[in-house]
Amino acid sequence: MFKKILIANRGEIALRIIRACKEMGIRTVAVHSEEDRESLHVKVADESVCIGPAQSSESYLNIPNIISAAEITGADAVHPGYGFLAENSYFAEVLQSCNIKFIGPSKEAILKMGDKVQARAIMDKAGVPIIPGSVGVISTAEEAVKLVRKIKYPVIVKAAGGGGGKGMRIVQNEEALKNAILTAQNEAKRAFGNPEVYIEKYVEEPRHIEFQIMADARGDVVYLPERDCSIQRRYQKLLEESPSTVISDKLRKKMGKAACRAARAVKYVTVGTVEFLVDKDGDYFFMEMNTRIQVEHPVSELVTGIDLVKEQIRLAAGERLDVDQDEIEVKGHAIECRINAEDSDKDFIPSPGKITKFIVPGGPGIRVDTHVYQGYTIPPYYDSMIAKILSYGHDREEAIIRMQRALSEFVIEGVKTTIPFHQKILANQYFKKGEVFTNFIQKRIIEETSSKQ
Amino acid sequence: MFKKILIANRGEIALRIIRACKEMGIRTVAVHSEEDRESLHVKVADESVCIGPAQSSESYLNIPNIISAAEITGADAVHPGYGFLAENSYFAEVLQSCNIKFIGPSKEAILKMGDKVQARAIMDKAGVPIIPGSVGVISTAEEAVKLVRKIKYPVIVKAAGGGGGKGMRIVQNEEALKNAILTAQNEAKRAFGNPEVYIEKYVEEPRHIEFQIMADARGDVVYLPERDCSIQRRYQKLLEESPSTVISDKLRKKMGKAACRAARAVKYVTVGTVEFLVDKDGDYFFMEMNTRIQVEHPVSELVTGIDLVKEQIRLAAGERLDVDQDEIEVKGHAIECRINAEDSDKDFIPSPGKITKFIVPGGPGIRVDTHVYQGYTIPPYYDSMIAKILSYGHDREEAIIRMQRALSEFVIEGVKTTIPFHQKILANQYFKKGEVFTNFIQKRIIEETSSKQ
Amino acid sequence: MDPKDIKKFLELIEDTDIVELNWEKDGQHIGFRKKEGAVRTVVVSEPAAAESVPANDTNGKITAAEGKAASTNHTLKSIMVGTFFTAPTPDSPPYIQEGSKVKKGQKIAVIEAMKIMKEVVSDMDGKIIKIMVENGHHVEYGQPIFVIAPNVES
Amino acid sequence: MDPKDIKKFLELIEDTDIVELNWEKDGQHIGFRKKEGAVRTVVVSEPAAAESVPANDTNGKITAAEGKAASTNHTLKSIMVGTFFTAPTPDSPPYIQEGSKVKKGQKIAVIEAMKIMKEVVSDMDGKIIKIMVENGHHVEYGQPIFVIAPNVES
Repeated sequence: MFKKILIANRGEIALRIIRACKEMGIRTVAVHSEEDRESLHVKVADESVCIGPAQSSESYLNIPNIISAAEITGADAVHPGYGFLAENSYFAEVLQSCNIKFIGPSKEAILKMGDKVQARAIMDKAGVPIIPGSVGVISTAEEAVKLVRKIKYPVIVKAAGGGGGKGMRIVQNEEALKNAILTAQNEAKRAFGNPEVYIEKYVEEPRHIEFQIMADARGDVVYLPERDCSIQRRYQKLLEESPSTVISDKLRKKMGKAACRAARAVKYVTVGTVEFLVDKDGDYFFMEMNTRIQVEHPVSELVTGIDLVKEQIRLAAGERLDVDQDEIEVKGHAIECRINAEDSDKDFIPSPGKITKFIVPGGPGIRVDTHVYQGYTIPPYYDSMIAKILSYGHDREEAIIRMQRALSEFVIEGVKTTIPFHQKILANQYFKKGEVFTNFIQKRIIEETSSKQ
Repeated sequence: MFKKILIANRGEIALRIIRACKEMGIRTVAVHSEEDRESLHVKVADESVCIGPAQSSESYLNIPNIISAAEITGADAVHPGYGFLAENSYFAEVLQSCNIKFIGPSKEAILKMGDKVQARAIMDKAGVPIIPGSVGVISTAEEAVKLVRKIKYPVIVKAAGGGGGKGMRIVQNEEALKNAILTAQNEAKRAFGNPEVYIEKYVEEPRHIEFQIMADARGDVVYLPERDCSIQRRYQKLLEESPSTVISDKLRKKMGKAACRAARAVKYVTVGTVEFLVDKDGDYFFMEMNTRIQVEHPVSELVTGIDLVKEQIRLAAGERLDVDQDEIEVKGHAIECRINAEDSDKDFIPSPGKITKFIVPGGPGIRVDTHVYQGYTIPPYYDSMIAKILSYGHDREEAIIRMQRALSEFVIEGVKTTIPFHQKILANQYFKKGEVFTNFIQKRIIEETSSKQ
Repeated sequence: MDPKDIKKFLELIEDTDIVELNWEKDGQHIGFRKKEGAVRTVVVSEPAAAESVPANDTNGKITAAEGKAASTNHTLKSIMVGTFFTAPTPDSPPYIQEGSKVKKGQKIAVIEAMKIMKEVVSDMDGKIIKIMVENGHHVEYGQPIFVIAPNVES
Repeated sequence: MDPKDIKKFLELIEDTDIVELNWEKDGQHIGFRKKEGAVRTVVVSEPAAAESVPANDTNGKITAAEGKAASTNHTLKSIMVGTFFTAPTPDSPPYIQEGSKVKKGQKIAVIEAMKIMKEVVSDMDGKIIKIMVENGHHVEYGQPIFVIAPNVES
């Protein structure tokens, strides 16, 4: 097992990883920007190294300084968390050349899953359903027109190197297609340095269902019960839950096995997530694989009792899976609300600043993951997420009520947060019935609210 | 079900009860002393009524004001929490006469279990093992001498109306007995207004093992897996866990069934706890029954998934048990540390005052129940407990490590707390091995620490 | 009351769920009632030091006079929780009204708690300046119920 | 350094796990090293205003003089993370010593990171007043490594 892990991240995930390390008896090194000196991950780690100024590009993305920090502190592994360098294959490669273990899959697996066009082809070959569309990259409008005549409108044009909704265009008819290809290519080039785009059939009113997988170096792979992450705003997840209201035991098994095939196809090791779209008929399609721990991993921890970060570290250290597929079962229901320092009344503009009052909810069935505290100043340079509140209940209804109870207790003063917005979601009748699709926020919250005004 | 519950208590338990009510859709009324205006239970409740000045005798023990508060707010039930009026049969009686439901057992059950001598006799009759000793009250020294010649020294003289170690005297030989009887009678009279004492064989190096029971009005009773509360200082529990390291499945079943017999013998309804002493040979003896919810109830909640406060309210409202004995099983291990505002380096003197910094632990497997927050001033008038930290793990080792991790994260500035003392207990080798008896704190912590100095 | 002060108060209670506000300058009391909630009361028993300093303009003279009154007026607070009544039965006339002269020990109200009526008596000779609770409303412990101006011995 | 100040510092670090403390009055730096831990640095870059006010007793004069020096001395900070060396190889003589005169652009140290040696050059003409990191020790981003007194143009 590793003796000392450097955490190349900040915020709640850095704290989460430090917690896992402490419980495993592994020493920890926090790295931080000058701005983050007072951050909790710095205080809680055994050691800390300042790696640059506030801007991420000069600190949390500064590979030479992070690797130097690992070297001078004698860390034998680096945990990248999520975001920043978590899916950077070059970072994984440099660490490998320095004999420092990257806590994640191989650089090859990162590369293959990072290229969305290549990933589609690999999945198709592995028997994982993909959304009908182009086999590879689309270069010309003529090629596109020909293809879409077969798969029918609406279609979606996506960037091969993309993610997070950037470089995406929904196209309803042939007239718009040519222009969409050009715009998407330009946008993709600007955002990812790669102008390549591809085309997929646009799935209407889908659910975002993802499967957490764990894989060891021997090639054993297991899946955890699905997470439903359909509650999104502009492709950013806001609220996640497990299990989903629409996945039957049978479908869970089918999709879970497909997720395992996806992982095996790239010789995946450690933990990862295979994201699917599920349409109204219960058909599912591979969307992408996240080759890292995710923000929403705790919902799976609550319903399975598995500590995913500890498992991730164990698996990265070469240990074997210590759980069989048939030992993993869903028990109860869990929900996560991402609390962001944003003003949901003003188009979610970030609300950095000093937290003047902070009283976290507690009691039965509530878990809080946060790196902020009363007196902490949220810097304007990074992600606006300041806390994750998780509720657990015997069933979905209890989990919802507990979350409502917890949010009503949560006092945050000094900055605006998305707590009121989450309260709107939880009180929504469609949400309560489980009728959530990826357009839920737009259709059931934003449009309904504005139509009332 | 009740529409509105008045919580006749303060601190974390008031908050705990309000949380349960919120999740059940029941409105809540907080009562508070003038000192407690800024307390969290007041802020979180739907309504609040000031019932007196700081002193408990004039506020939290002021029955007329509490009942008036229930009347003017239209509460249909009163939850007494623990301490204060929780085991006051007169309070239960007055509420009954006002047609307000007391959330607890009948006044008769409270009375019977409150009189330790009577309780012993009832238990004996119900087939619950009691510690050898006097059948009733001991009035004269001669009577005592005669009895103890049969049961042998050492013995313990206890107050019939007592609890919490007051009015107790351990006696090693006949010379000391006479004096002990007189002293105990005087002390008992002063502390409880009742000079009656009785004698029990003194069990050496026992464990304090207790069984949580739940009972409905139909007479159905179930028990939950035991709690081991052997870690005590001057009869005050400090750390509790479930399950115990020494209770086998077989013994658990035997003792659990005895606890259910104890409850049935007084027609107990709602939740309660039967406390036993377990000696080195695994023999167990009834000690007393607590006819209320206890501080340490959350450890049982964590290992069984049962929300005891919700169940207590449901059962008080006349609903039936909705769980069978064979559905209740221990899963994993849970530990609770009571964090008190006391200076453990200075004989645990209370440390009231303003909390200038307060960062609670979080992450997987941690539950926090606290009514304090940064900026809150701990008043000198009440109990010194300011937080309960609970850890849950797959096994005892993980629960211990998680607790250590949580305590290392817990930042409380402005007042002294027992966190360092708990860290000593958790790091102790005897504790780690599970070798804990009720003299653990004295023998393994206090004496070992002082012998090193 | 200065219009500026009124404005300040209105600003203070905006965005809160306070539905009733009683403000008393002389005795320095602020009482407010929350929506659907229990009665909450903040008592500032000591008049601010600044107010007892005589000011030197026209407004100032009034302030000075008020300041003097403030230092002598007395607030009688409830020592129990219950329902406040100004008369012994619904049909009887009220014990006293604002402006009534009262003697120490004189019955001035009753509070009903647990079906029992407890009398409230004045704790000094003086004049009732203000009845701070409406007939039939609830009172909590420590809530100001009367403002009494004691008889000046001169 | 005033004995009182020393005492104050000792009190401050008592009950902490700080094992090494560097204090620099002129440049206003406080560097400390934690037990087994990374180097933690607090930089107070601006001298306190009070110190630039000339005092009127004997001690005061010294303080005033120091104050003047403080406002002109310059701190060179590390812009990378790595291991600090005062010489290019273990066998070579150090680039400079405390007291050495340096020119802008002159090599004064190297920092090793990822097996690569990066040179540290002076950013001004002047004199090395203080080398703040020991040879072979680690530096983090922003850590002060040299105090340089610039040449006074007069």
